[in-house]
Amino acid sequence: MSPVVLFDAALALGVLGCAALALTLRDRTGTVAAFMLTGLLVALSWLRLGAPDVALAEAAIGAGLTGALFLRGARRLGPLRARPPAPAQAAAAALGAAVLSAALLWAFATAPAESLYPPRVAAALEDSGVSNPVTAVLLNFRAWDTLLEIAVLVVALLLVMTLSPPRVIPDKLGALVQPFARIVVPVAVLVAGHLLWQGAEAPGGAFQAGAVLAGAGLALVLGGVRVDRRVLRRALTALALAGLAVFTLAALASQAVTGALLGYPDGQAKAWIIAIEGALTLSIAATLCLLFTGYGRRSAR
Amino acid sequence: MVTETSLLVTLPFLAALAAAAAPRAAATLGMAATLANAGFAALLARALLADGARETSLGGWEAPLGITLRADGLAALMIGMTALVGSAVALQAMGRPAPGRPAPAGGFWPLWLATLGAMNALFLSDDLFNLYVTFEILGLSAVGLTALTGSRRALRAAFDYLSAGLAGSLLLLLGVALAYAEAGRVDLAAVPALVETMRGRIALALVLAGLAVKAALFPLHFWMPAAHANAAPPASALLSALVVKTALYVALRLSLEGGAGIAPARAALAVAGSGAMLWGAWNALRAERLKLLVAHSTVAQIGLIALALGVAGNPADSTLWQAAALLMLSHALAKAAMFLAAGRIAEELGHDRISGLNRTELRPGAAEFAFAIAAVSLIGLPPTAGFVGKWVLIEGLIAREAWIWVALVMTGTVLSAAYLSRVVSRCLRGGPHVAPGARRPAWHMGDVAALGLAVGALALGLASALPFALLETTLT
Amino acid sequence: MTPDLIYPAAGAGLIGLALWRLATCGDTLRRIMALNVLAVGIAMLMLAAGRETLMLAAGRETSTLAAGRDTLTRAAGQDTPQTAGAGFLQAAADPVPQAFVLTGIVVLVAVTAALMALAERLGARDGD
Amino acid sequence: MSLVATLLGTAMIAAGVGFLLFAALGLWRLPDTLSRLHALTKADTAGLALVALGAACLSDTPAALLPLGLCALLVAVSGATIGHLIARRLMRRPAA
Amino acid sequence: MTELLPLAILMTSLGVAPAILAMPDDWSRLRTAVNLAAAALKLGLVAWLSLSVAQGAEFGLGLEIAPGLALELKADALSVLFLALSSVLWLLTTLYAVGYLEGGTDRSRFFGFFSLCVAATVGIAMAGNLFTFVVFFELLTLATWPLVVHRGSAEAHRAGRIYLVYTLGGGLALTLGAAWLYALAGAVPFAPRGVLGDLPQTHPVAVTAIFVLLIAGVGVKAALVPLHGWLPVSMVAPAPVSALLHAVAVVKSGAYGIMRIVYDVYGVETMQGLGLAAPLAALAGATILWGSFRALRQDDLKKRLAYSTVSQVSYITLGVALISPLAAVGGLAHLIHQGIMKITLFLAAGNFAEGRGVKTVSGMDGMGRLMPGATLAFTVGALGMIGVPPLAGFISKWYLGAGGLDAGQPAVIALLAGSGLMNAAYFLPILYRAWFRDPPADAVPKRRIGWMLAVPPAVTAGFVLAAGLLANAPFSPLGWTRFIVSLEYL
Repeated sequence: MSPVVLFDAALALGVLGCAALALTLRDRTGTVAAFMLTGLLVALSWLRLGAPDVALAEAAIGAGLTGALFLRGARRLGPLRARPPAPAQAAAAALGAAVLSAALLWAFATAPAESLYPPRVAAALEDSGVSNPVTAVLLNFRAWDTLLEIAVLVVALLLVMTLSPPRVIPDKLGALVQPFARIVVPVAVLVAGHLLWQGAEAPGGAFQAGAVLAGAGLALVLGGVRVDRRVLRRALTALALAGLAVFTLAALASQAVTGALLGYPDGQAKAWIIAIEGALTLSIAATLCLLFTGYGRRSAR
Repeated sequence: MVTETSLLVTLPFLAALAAAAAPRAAATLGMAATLANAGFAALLARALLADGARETSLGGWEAPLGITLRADGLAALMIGMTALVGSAVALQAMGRPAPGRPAPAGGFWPLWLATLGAMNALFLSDDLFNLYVTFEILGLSAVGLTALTGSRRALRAAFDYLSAGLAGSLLLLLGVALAYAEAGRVDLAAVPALVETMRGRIALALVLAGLAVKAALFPLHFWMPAAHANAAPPASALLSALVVKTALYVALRLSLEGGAGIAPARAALAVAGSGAMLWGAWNALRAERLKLLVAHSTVAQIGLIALALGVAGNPADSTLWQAAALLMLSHALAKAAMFLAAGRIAEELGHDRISGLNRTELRPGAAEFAFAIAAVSLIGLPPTAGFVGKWVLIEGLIAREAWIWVALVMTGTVLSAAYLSRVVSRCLRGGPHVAPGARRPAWHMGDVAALGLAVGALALGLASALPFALLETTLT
Repeated sequence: MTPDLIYPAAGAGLIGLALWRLATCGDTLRRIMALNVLAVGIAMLMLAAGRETLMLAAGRETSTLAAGRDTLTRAAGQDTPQTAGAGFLQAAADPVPQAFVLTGIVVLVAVTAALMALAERLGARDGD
Repeated sequence: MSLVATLLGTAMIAAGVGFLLFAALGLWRLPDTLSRLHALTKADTAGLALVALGAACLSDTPAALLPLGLCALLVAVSGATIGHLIARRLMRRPAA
Repeated sequence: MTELLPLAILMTSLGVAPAILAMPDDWSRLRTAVNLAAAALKLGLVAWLSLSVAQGAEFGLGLEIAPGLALELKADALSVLFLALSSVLWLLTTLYAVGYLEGGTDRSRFFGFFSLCVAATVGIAMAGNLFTFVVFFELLTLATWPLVVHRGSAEAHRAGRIYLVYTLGGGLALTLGAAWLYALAGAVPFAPRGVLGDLPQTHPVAVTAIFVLLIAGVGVKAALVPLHGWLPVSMVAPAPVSALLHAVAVVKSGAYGIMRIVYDVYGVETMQGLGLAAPLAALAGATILWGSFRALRQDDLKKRLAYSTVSQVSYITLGVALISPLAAVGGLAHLIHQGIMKITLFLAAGNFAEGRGVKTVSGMDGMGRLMPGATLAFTVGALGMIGVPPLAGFISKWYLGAGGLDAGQPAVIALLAGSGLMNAAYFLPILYRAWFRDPPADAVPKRRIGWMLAVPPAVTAGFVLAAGLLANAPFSPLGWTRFIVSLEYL
């Protein structure tokens, strides 16, 4: 049993344990804390599975922002209101879930898993404009998936706008939060820029940079910056919508130039990708920030 | 040169963004984009009829690395259906003030255009993971449409709808993950390889289970009636007629790709379909509210289409699955007309209790007439397209001696006649105090949309040679 | 347990846990959390499958995943891809499932935000 | 890589891990929340800083110090702020 | 251009229907004008069509619906017979309906569905293949249902529900049978002497089962015994509806359907080969007797006429089922004769109800003196039904008898005699009460009968006389049926 296998086993057990905690604790904030911990441990396991880009995104979005959303929800939804299920139903559900996960484990463990993608990605990496294979897949080979994914973000924002849930106006958090924000925000902007730029060669990219910027935004909101001033909210909304607009127009422009939708003119692929990623970073940050702060007129604690 | 396929998938999203950015101009922008989309859909259909199906690989990367947009007969038919029903529903939405209070930037138009874009992308997609992402966009925007009215029941239904939709999508994603692990690729060309091994069949079963949740097929349909009944009329028309169809379309696409190997999944689909038909009819017979009845009739009709897909899905006998596709198209037109008409009736009467339909003096004649024609098409009586679809289906089934399924299709027809005549007979019943020459309420844009769709269902019955010709160009 | 069974087992376990919770509890926040755990479980299965392909590929013939892999293996102090468990930073796995999982995470946060907005509007109206 | 740097690095990482272990022990054994805050903020920050520095020494490129140092700084700042917030909340309303 | 004639005839009522439906109720003058113009135009077109068909011209046009499925309109001798009947009587009944419904509610809806129903009848008459026949057959159900429930009362809706159950059930059986036949035989056009080719030999059981399904489907509308329940019940409909639909359009399309199936789908040889003719004839005979028997005991005038229709329509089915040219002539002629006689009776009965509020047989005392015109028409119709020479009824019964002998079925003569007696038994008391009893003292006119209500029954009574006296003229119903049968049997 080499030490790394031990580490993997411990990490897996940690993930499962925290997830069980998150789903079974009766106290709301306890479940959210356990959920954030699960997210961090899962980010570590992504590293061990050789997916650093995903680890960054998981830590920033999966654990960070989703945790913040759950905290906001936990405060508003009040104590847990669910009668425990009948024992028979719980047992049946447990049995069913166990059988399904066992079948899944058998299927995934014995699957041959000869993916067709690595050789093709390696071959096409040269003229994809970037050397980080994940960014190449995300923004060149399967750019259509990414465009639709940004559309998902925009539609989620539209939905939240339509619902206009009560807005987050945090109560006075004391004197220390302002200086904290003053330190964290510039560093976050710096890190985000670095992540965006190095995304072409090494793990990083629009989503991770956007998530870090959104984190900075959240810090500002919690620091008491009033986002509800109409001008700032409209600007953020415009920024949030701009990302998808830029990407779609770039796609159509690329077809006008090269005849293939999302087919970047050869040689300029890197320039197009960086431009698109820049717009995406800002738009994702704005969208995630707005998704957290909500849109409604009535302010609620 | 920018082709129709790329405009079909990008224009709606751009229009949605514009509508969200400029709420006041949303209606005109939305209507213009919907009509433009209809024009492109027609262009695509004409191009397909002229020189057959075509596949455009995005970014120039060949499958399986890149994603290809497959524009063939079946996709063009579905896009045409979406454009047609969408334009009528958009017309209805233009006519009445935006449902619910005008949200700052949200509202009907951006959500509808996002739905339109997502559906076009879904119908053209040739990649399972891409389908997962388009289903997510569709789920979110459909939930937005459901929650537009902001009433307590609509919000509750919207939450259940979104959580069920997410669960369905995650099942789909699990299927994609297993398909990747098994066949090493995730585009539809992997399905023939998946069909051979046990693991591949589990993957496809997971994908179909996810689709069953999204199509509200019988055992997994609990979230749907409340969502469709409580949404605003244009929204419920879109949900029932179009959004629920996308999952059935993907199921048909999978069964065409899978060929004979996917027979057990098809049998399960047929059994679930017949269960849905009976369950939906049973609930529709007991429903008190008009919109709930129409929503339950959607469950039943989806059951019938699933049964048709299950029994007629294999690509060998082409007329059979084309009949199932025609049933989908005719159901879309008729159901949209019925929901719009039901919405108009509920608006005029102030309530939509079935028992009270005939008590008031002024009843929207045009809306009732549209409801009646839509009912005729749903039951499948001539001369509507529903009848042509059922006739070709029954003829094919009899040729294959599948007598149980013929009996089931017949019972479905009888049941739908039973619960729909509950409503139509009340529209004809004279109110106790209908003064002679009582002024009918004036015509409303909603009536025009409902009647247009209903007459469309009739006209489609006569002109169903066109859909069949279009379906011939499908790549199987 | 052989090294490449740990993460699939964890993923399957997460899925089982999430499905069990979804089946037995109706509370809105818990249902959303269970859906998130389910999504993480699926991502784990997919990435585990993605990593296996490269190990198999590496085992059979040296993979040519040029730049992206080299920077990472150099950072981990090894020069050629090792079998599982040797280097701490495992050589880069198949990039396509990574793109899928990344897209999945962003989609998940969007849907979760929407679900939370709906839940709060419902919760805010009256106790539910 | 010089022998000294390796020795120094491993020593620092060992010390850092020691601090982290003590912090975990403190979190487990200490009676009330306020005292647990000490374990969380002080011991964890110190432990992490040491591990970061050790890792910087072990890695062959000096440039690796910059990101690792930034991590240590950020953890220190956020640890302090959050410690303050939790304590402030506790002072206003005794342990809910 | 002339081959578009069938479509033109169809569109005169199909095209007009939506326009009338969309009209507000109080545009009655415009609506009446459009209605009558359409009816007159249709009459002219049908006359032109029958002239050219007499000279042997063939009309046909098709619309491809799906691979292997087409809507076909074809005008041959048999279709012209039914076309003539429905277009002539539609004109008269529209006139009558305009008068009858003066000041009623929902008149646009009524006349819209009225012309839709005639369009369906015309479509059935000119159907070129079994699929088109089924389409228009079902359309007829949908078009007539709102007319049956037109009054909107609870009783009308009960009748409507029963009507719907019977006719939709029949429609399903018909669709299933037709789809089965299409599955076996590919396309099923209507062609003289049948189209089944070797199917009866290769799939005898299936072909018989299909025959049962098809006859059950059309039998509902042809009011064959077990399936006739809807006819008396739907007498609650207004008089013009009962007159045109239950005396002419609906019931006759059922009989016409039987003719098409027997002559143009199965063909006479197959019917004899599979032994399907005898049971059909027996069923028709049973219906004749049962209808007359039930008519005896009905006090309500329209119910009595309804049961008389049930029995009279089965004369046509009997004529078709007896495989002999003479019987065929008798049956086909009776299609026309029964139509004009029964519509006279129904219109007269409508006048009694409207003029004097008399709805029952017992109330008919002294009607001869109160409403001489209507009663005279009623008498001519009644005598024709009984089969008194020289009226139309006698001729068709004569040919039926001769056909029965020719087909070696002497029982037919006994059947005809027996039903003739029963007809007399339920019509003569009415005539006796009308002419030889003096009216009740407090008889007070309920409403003045305008010319629109009085003229139509008189005209149709005239037709009954003419059809009897001028039977040998080439253009009389009898002459035309001889021409059809000559095509069918030679």
